[in-house]
Amino acid sequence: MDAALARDWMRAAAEAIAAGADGLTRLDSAIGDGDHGVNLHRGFTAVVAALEKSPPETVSEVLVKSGATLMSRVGGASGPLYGSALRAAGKALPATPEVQPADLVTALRAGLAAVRKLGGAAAGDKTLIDAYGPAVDAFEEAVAGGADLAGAAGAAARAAQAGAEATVPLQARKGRASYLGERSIGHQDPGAASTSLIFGALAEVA
Amino acid sequence: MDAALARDWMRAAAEAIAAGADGLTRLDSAIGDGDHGVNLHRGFTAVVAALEKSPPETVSEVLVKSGATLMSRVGGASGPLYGSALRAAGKALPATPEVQPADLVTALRAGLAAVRKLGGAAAGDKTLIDAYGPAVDAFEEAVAGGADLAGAAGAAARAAQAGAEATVPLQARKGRASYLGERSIGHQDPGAASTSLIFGALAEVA
Amino acid sequence: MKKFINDPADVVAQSLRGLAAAHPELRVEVEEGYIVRAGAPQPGKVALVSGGGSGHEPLHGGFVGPGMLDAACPGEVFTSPVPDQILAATKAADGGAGVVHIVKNYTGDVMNFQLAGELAGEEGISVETVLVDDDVAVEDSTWTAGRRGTGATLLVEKITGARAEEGGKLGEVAALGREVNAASGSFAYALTAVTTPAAGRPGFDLPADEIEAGVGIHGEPGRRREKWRPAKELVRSALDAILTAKSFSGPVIVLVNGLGATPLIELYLIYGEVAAHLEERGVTIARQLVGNYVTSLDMAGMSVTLCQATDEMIRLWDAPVRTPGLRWGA
Amino acid sequence: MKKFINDPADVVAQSLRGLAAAHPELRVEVEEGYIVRAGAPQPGKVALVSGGGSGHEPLHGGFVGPGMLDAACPGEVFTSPVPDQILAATKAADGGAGVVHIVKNYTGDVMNFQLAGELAGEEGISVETVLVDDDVAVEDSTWTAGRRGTGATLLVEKITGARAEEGGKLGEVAALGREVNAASGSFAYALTAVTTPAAGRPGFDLPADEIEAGVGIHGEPGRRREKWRPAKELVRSALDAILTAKSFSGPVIVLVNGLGATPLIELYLIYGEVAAHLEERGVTIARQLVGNYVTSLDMAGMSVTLCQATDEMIRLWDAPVRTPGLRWGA
Ligand SMILES: Nc1ncnc2c1ncn2[C@@H]1O[C@H](COP(=O)(O)OP(=O)(O)O)[C@@H](O)[C@H]1O
Ligand SMILES: Nc1ncnc2c1ncn2[C@@H]1O[C@H](COP(=O)(O)OP(=O)(O)O)[C@@H](O)[C@H]1O
Ligand SMILES: [Mg+2]
Ligand SMILES: [Mg+2]
Ligand SMILES: [Mg+2]
Ligand SMILES: [Mg+2]
Repeated sequence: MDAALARDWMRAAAEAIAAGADGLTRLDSAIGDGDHGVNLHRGFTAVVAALEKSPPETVSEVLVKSGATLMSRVGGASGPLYGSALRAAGKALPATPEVQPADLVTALRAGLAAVRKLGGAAAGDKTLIDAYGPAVDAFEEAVAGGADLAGAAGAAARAAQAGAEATVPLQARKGRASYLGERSIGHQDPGAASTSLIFGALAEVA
Repeated sequence: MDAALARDWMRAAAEAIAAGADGLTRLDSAIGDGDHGVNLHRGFTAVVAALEKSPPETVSEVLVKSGATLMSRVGGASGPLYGSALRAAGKALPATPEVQPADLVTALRAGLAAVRKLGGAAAGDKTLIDAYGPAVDAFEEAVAGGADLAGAAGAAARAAQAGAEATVPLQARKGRASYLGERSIGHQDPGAASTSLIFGALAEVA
Repeated sequence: MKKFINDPADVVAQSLRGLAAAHPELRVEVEEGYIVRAGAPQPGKVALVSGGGSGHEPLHGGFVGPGMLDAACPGEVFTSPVPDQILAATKAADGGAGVVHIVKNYTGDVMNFQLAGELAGEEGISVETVLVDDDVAVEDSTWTAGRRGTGATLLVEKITGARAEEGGKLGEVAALGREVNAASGSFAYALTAVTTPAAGRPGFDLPADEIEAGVGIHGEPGRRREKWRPAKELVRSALDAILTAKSFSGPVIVLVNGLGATPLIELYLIYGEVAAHLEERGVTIARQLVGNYVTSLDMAGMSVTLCQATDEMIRLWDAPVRTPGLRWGA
Repeated sequence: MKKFINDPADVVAQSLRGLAAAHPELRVEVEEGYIVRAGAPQPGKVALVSGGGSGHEPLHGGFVGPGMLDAACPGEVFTSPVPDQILAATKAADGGAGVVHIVKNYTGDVMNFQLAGELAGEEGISVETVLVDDDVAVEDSTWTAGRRGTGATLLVEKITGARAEEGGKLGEVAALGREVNAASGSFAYALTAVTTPAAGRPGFDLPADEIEAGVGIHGEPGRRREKWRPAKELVRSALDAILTAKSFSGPVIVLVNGLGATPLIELYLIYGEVAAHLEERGVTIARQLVGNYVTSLDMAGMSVTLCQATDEMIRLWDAPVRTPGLRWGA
């Protein structure tokens, strides 16, 4: 992956979020406060603008800048979480123009660790971690099995989507949905759904 | 008419208002503030209670007490109007145990004059006057033609109802409905409708 | 109908009991139906008494206190109070210097206050009446009931209240009230109909993209139904209506008033538009107030009131007031 | 969706412009996203900064002023503010004696304030955080996000604001805030769902005879759906929940709070029921406040908050406060 591809990823993610914003908001209305789609749409629109204004030259910088932009523009729970995920991922990458799939494994893991640390959620709490975690596992496994970026990204995207769908029967223990107690059961977690969109965007451009 | 019959009239009016309260409120919701049925129901319930507590011995006293009770309990536009109508009617009667149809003509006219004076409305303004006025005219004409109380009351009731129905195409110039301007056209005036109920009650007991 | 009530027939009395418990600085006579300052009457002070149907809170009961009303008499929901309770409030407030009745121009209010005023006169109390009729949505005509009293009621009560507090005489306080009313104009929009506890269903049906223009504060429909438009345009139309009906040149007091269910975030947005439009038109704003003050139960809607204010009115507007609904400087 | 707005995406900024125009005693930085007292910072005074999503007005921006907050940072509707704006507000408010962040316990608020606090620390500003989590509808557990912050936020802001105003030191003000929070419990009911400008449709559907019990202030559904019941019974259930979750013996401060679209006539009726039930249970009321203070846009609903108050808390509650949303003694 080079910086141009990383920028394409962010642009594709922005497009997927824009197209899916209403759906995300609907999911968030059911068990949250109905702003997740709008939040991420605002954030990724700003990410695309920031990357276009002065395009970074390394993948690392693309991700750090994207994370910082999300952090400054989204707010809510998802802003700091996605913001620190991308920032941590970018910081874990070498400052070279190009990075290898194995570097991305390390980066994605660093991003996941940042989300865990900031939000304190674990797998099964019905959060974006339930899509992010399986996606990173699948990406790593594919890379270990010799897959190229496209192959690994595809595997990650499928795992993220499956993970998001698997949040439906869970009872939320973190985030706003936890206030609903048992009533959170039966609905997909909006953050897991948006994570699936972001990995889907990676598979699309890779 | 004697005092017992006058009390029966008020009781029958109270029943008719109770039964028609929802309908009156619906009419008042369309072109007013939706309280006419509740207002008169509260008032006539109090009238019946007051008349039962210490039953007056003359028709005059029955009407004066009923008017005073409406005045103290109804509020809104209809309270003072019906209150002063009944009070003025009662005061215009001789203090005899029994009164004649001709006395009632005078009394009803005095009531109408009181309404006109207090409210400043004229025929055609889409108010209770548009039922009350024709009712008194019909009562007077019937009495002049030799009718007994039952006959005159029947004629008055029919005229009141026709008058109430004739308010539908009018544009209100007085009361709350006047704020709607042209939008008041096409709805029956609630006060005219309640006046029709009250004359109907007289016809029923006479 | 879902409301926080127990019995539709007993809402006003039960709410008054809560008001009494919450505000020991007021004396609330639930049975007689009035609210008066705890220390009333104040000998030698002109007393201000207002009232009207309930459902407009904080108007009027929430405006009883130093610097504003001496007493208020709430009727049933949207129903003018009866003469007896107005008389009782008038007697409780009268300190011997006369009483000003502040009456919103509705047939019921006018008649009930008139009857109460006559009764008070028979008991030797001098009563002056100030009629409030600021709603420019309704044409002013001697052939009809005339204009309604809405937002300007707050301005009349605040400004005359301050003048009475500092010793204004009966005729003077009443004249000032009439002056404030004459200098004021209001216009309102509603986004939803309102459900009274007694009726139990909304007064009218309003499609999802339509609004009522020129509404009053009793849940009645407005002068006309319109398509929803952005706040900027509604504000422009409301100000057009007011500035056409009444001429304004000098500094104004502005009230952006919510009808009950419109949140502050929208009311402030509206005030921003009002301020911008008035600046465009060269009308300076001397004072402003934004909030839910003259309401129509839980109607989603707003009214804009402008009052062309003299220096004296502004001075009295700024004077201390200490009531449950309006408080500053004290 | 009908609201008095121009563009759903620009509601907060446009409303802030109106707030700025209406309240010259505040400095409103629309672009940077914060509201601060005009004269800030006050050298030597501990500064109080709060914030959260917009849509809860007057909380928090309407509580900026002498005796309460020094600054507030409003996020988008129901969306926590971002670290940048919290940092900017913190720097604008800091008078060198440290800053207390008053944070309602929502994942987003907690994280954004935490990040801002770290940034402020790096710039040499001492920050203490008071977390408000008074909503007893949510079980208190370390396995979950814990209880939400709702009505008690007002009490924390008022009481710590008074203490900071009279010279309280950073640690002491923060400790007092935590004490007020620990002494408080709240419970809310909603009669209607709420429509955010961005979503454009209600968050959930609620049949005509059903209500949501244990709701928060972000339009989310509550812990459970119930049949409508008379106010008396709802109040009893709410007080049961609070008095079970927290033990109260001494005098309490009571807040009966409207969620936005519940009229005062109902809120006072509710307060009457609260006062009656507390008397039955032998809990004395030291102070009370009734009105729309911690709202959820135009949700029809109400919350009851009890705070077991020390003499010191009551003294500070009574201290002067001068803000757009809460004002007395000044
Ligand atoms: N503690 C947490 N750890 C991980 N993810 C979380 C946590 N809390 C919330 N989330 C995620 O954030 C999503 C909600 O984001 P968003 O709606 O933008 O913020 P908010 O809840 O503040 O309105 C949830 O669907 C969930 O996936
Ligand atoms: N000036 C008036 N003269 C005669 N009748 C009037 C006048 N104003 C109103 N009314 C009558 O009063 C009725 C409304 O009564 P009600 O609903 O009880 O009072 P309010 O209008 O105060 O709510 C109207 O339908 C009309 O018939
Ligand atoms: Mg959300
Ligand atoms: Mg009516
Ligand atoms: Mg009425
Ligand atoms: Mg949110």
